[in-house]
Amino acid sequence: MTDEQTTADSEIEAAIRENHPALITYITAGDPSLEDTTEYVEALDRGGADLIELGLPFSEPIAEGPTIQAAINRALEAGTTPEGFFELVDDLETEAPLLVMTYYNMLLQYGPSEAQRASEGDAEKPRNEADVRPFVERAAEAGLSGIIVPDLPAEEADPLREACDEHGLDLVFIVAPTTEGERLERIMSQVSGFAYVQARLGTTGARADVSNATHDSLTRLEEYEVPKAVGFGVSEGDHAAEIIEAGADGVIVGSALVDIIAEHGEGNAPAAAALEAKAAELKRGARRGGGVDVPEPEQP
Amino acid sequence: MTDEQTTADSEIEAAIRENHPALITYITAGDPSLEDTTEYVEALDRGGADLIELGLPFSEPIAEGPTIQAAINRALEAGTTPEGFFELVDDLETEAPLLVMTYYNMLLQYGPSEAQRASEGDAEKPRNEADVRPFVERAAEAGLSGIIVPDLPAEEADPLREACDEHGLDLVFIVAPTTEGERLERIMSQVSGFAYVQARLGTTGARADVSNATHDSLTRLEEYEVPKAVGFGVSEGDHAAEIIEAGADGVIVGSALVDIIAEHGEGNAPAAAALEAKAAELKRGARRGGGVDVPEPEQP
Amino acid sequence: MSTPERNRDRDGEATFGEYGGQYVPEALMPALQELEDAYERYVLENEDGFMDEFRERMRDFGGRPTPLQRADRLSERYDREVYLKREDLVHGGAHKLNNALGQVLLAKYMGKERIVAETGAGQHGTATAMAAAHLDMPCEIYMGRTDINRQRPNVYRMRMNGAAVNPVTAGSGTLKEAINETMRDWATTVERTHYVIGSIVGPHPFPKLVREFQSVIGREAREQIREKTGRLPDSVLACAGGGSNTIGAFHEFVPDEDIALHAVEAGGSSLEIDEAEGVAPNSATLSTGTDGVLHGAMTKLLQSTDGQIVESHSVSAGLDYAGVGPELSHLVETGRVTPVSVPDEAALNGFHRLSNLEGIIPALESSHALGYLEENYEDLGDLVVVNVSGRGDKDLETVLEETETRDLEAAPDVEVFDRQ
Amino acid sequence: MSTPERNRDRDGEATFGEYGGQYVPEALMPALQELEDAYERYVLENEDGFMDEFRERMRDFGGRPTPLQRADRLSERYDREVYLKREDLVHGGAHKLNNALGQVLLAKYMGKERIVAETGAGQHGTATAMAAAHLDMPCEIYMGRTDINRQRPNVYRMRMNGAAVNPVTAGSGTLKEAINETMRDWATTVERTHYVIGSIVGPHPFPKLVREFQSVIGREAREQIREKTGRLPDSVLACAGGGSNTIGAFHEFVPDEDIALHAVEAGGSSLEIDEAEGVAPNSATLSTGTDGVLHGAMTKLLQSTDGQIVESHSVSAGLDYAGVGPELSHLVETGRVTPVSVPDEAALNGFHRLSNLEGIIPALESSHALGYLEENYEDLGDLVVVNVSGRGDKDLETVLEETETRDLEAAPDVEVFDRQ
Ligand SMILES: Cc1ncc(COP(=O)(O)O)c(C=O)c1O
Ligand SMILES: Cc1ncc(COP(=O)(O)O)c(C=O)c1O
Repeated sequence: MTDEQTTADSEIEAAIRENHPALITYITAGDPSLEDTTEYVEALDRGGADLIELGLPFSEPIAEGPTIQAAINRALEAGTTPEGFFELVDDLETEAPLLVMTYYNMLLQYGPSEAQRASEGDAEKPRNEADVRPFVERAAEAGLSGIIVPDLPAEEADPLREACDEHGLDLVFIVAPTTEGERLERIMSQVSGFAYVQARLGTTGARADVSNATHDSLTRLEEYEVPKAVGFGVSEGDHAAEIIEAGADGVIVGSALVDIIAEHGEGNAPAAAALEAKAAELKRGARRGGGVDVPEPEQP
Repeated sequence: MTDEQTTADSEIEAAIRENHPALITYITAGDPSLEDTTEYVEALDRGGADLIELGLPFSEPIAEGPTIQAAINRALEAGTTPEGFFELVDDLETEAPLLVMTYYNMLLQYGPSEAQRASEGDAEKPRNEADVRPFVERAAEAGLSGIIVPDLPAEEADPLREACDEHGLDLVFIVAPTTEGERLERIMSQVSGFAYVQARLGTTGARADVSNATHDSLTRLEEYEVPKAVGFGVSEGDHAAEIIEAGADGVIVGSALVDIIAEHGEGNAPAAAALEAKAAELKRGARRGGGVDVPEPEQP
Repeated sequence: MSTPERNRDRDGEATFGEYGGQYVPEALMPALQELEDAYERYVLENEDGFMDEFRERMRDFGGRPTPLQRADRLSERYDREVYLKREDLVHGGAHKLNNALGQVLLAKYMGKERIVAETGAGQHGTATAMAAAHLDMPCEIYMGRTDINRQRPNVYRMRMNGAAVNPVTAGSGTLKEAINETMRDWATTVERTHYVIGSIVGPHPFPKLVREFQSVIGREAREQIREKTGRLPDSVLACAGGGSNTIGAFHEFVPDEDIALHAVEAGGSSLEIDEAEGVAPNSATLSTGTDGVLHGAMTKLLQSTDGQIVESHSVSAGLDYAGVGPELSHLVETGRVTPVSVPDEAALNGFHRLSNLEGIIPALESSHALGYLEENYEDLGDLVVVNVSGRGDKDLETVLEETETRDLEAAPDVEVFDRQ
Repeated sequence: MSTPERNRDRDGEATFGEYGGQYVPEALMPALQELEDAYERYVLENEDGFMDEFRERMRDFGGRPTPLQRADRLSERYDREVYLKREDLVHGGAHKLNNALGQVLLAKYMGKERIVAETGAGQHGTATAMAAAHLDMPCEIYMGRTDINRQRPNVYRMRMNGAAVNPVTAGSGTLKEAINETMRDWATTVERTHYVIGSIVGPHPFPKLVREFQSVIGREAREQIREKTGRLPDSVLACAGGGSNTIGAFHEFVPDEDIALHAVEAGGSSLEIDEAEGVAPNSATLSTGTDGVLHGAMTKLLQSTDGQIVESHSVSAGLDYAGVGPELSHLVETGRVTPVSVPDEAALNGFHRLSNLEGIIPALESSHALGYLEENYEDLGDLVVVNVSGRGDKDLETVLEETETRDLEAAPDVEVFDRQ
């Protein structure tokens, strides 16, 4: 499969290219409840998000900063399960394609339990190779377009890559500031949808500036066709502008949105409005950076 | 010096023989004050004590039980010093001869301080040989008749033995239930005044019975001329009787008297009366044991 | 290289059968490759005399070799020969220093400028702080706020050794959160920082690296038991939390198929998981866990059917972990290691029994192995080696509290515990 | 006999020059003679293989030999070679076990049925309780009520090892009273009981007996320093309370007249005695004491001019004693050992410095030697051996409290001591 082919097949890639420069947003499903998530996703969709990542909460989110970790804890306390998550997605109707972002163990455990498999005479199959299929299948069925697994480096990704290919889902990989040389090539040969460019070392979390690492990473990635979106620490329209200016095809914003949800607490229409406004601000920033001039919205 | 000679020279031995069976009493000087001690000694003298041991308090009385240890602490808290002790003795006029009972360090430290000796060009002299002399000299001057040092076994007693001989003081040794054979002979060859027969293993303290060890010890000592007095745990007239019956020449009573002092607290005429009565009871007991019949006193 | 057995470790594989691997954020992958490279050069090839220096420092600073002691009264009690491997005598009071010193030294050889580590009860944290002080390496320890409050003496020890102790307030403020937080620090500072992981867990090459530093336990024990009895043991017992003392004790005996290797886990108060509460009242991962990925490796886990990691529980803080080393999972899966467990009570009795009969106060972790011995000695053959992984001074308060509320047959009189 | 140097101990004398002797109640004299006999037969002549068994148990149970470690950062700091003798690694955490195990084993050989011992801070008590448990000997420890309340963890350790802890309520309820009480027990039960005295103090033959068990420290150190440096040290430093670790470290070096031996005492807050209060704000007996008799021996003492023993004071409980071993008094009197002292503050700084620079938390007792090193290293020659007599885990609370109220240059940031 060539880069071109991947590109052609990908709903996600298409969404980025069509809405260039693209805004990709993240929130945690189930924070503070699945009902609220539906509202929030729709608000982001209205606000201008071109792709929406939904976090499926996992109890040990080692790649997240404190903001998203807290969101995950709220979602887990609210009783969010993978099945609840998929049912949420089943019912969502957004313009923006949806991706699921979760940790590898959640993929592995989804599907028939060990006990069930045993009763079906299936227990012999090694879980780590076989067991991501039920998750991917269900994700495809729910209408998700892609998967991001922050604790799954390319070296361990073969089983998931295969399952995703089988079901036509994109598998997005993260390119870190430390990713270079052979490893970079390997990742870029596996990635589909877009390359998630990690703006700086560390974890997710809103920050006040754009790091140098971002510029370096984008330079290293220049030669690759796949779209590049930059995340980790993007929180304002101005960051978005700067990042797009530096050559990215999209910006990814998570913690800044989760902060809004956290501030508003449970079941809150104002939160949806704020999310929509924030998405709009970020989208405007991205466009500004991409040279597409957009007027400021009227003050309310 | 033969046994006979020792016997002939000893005021203490004479007191025991003349008042046979003898009562020997112990109290701690300075408990609760030196003034009280004067009164108490006189009371014991009146009550029938034939010899009076006065404890010069030392901070680490390893041979004493809790009763006498507490008396020593009271005496030290009251500020009792060796010089105060000797001044007390200077002024005492009792029929019964007096002995001082104290620990070896008190003898060693008495007299000119190291600094004083240094200024007198005397500091070179090893203290452990030389320094008991000032104490013995002062004891003799105060009119004491003998010395008992419970932490000085015969093996270490040469310097003190010499000083006592020089000043005509008796040096009383303790014979323990564990003292046998060669060691017993050695002690008996050094003892003067009387042999202090330790009634049982352990420390001083009033007890409710007379131990078998007492009988065994008296049997072992039969062949020696010097008078034997039994102490450690004697508290009642009946004990005294039993001990004398077993062959002792005297009984030594301490803790039972110290208990009386402790019960009465500070500066108390009733304490003196009680001590006198107790001494009388014990003396009667001793006499009864010795076959000398004594009528009970009238009830008050 | 001086020890040819070590060739078994040079398979270049990131996995042990289906377990292990490298499930970490992309940003850490280059650091793992760098570490793998360092592991091969310095540890396996003894480049620049690394292993010589490690062994020398473990001798002079760490107090190795530790004795293998015949337990006279246990031998009598069980009517067979019982020997204790005395890791409680290692500097710091547990086998933890074997690993901590090895890794800090390796970080030095790698040119790293800074050490981070997680700690739960504080044992690994204190060992790392000691090693870092000894080797003059700046050191930060992440520790849950709850654990900090429960384990003040260990916090003081770390601070006295010059380490910073960073409180982790997320979640329940215990080991899991501390690991997560340390990973985050590492992900941020990976270029100049080495993460000294505390057991044979985590992504490749950590499990092999830590095994390499800990397997001195079994290497010594093997030589010592031969010298003392002229033969090899019938069985070896070690407690298993993450499993570093376990693999440490077992590794040299793995090829001897007729030596039984028992990994004794914390049975806690029950072996069942409460799915609704997300709580396992035990830490018996090898005995009851299912396969999954945690903290960088595929291994056996205590998890809900959904894949959420549950909260483990044990009277012994050092065993209280929902994962386990991937190599142990593999050795259990292949039948080479037998996973067993004893409940809290048996461990507490084991603690009291060794204290009382042998004059050795064992760590509550190690007490699990002793509890298992009491209940199963008849099946362990004529010659048993028990790894006493650490000393129990750190556990006195816990044992007092737990003893007060139970009727423990091996505990001394209750008045012991008059704590006015 | 295997070690010919030991002939120096066979002089049959009960004294060291004018010090020593047997100033005890008559009832104990036969027991001392019995002990002297046992000392000569079992210890000096190795009858029935006593010393072989002792050495084997000290190896397997006690963890001997302890390392002699080069202190890299202290060596750099002082620009000379500094080596640490690591008695902190002995089972129980201090050199105390060398003596306790030796005496309990000897009691067994003597057919005694019961052990008593005094303890102050609890170090000797815990060592004795461990040894007694190990050798299956009933054991009672006398401990002042005040000390019991101050040192709960050590009380628990003793109880867990199966020893009875008898509270002594007399006087101030500290070490002196506990010794007196133990002597009383012994005087009562002497026929079946052995009194395991806790330092090189007491009547003959205790000082020689304890020396024999402790001198392994210097014997090992001598061999180790030769092996590591090819030469003998210029000076040896050890703290001195009763002086057992001191004599232990010095004994093998006494014949080498050009090796300086420094006994570092607790200078407390001042070297003056307050006669009126009967209090010495220090425990610097060798440096400031005068000759007298205490606890069975002629030695140097802290006493009033009247001869009353005064209360000593030190931040370190294990040095807080008004007497000192008679052999040390003799070695000081003859000029072979130099008595020195450092105040509490220097010891606290020494504690922090070693913890921080070397990753070893020393006992506060041992910290006195380290405090002296800091202040006087220039006079100690090119090669210095410091005896680290024990570990400092037991001292954490004290150090925290004492550090809070002082401005100690070697202490870590004050926030360390945030003890919410
Ligand atoms: C003494 C002791 N033993 C065992 C363990 C468990 O760790 P592991 O299973 O890695 O040996 C710990 C952990 O803190 C410990 O302190
Ligand atoms: C660690 C340590 N060092 C030194 C001492 C002082 O005793 P000694 O002077 O007999 O060695 C003690 C006493 O408890 C101690 O625990």
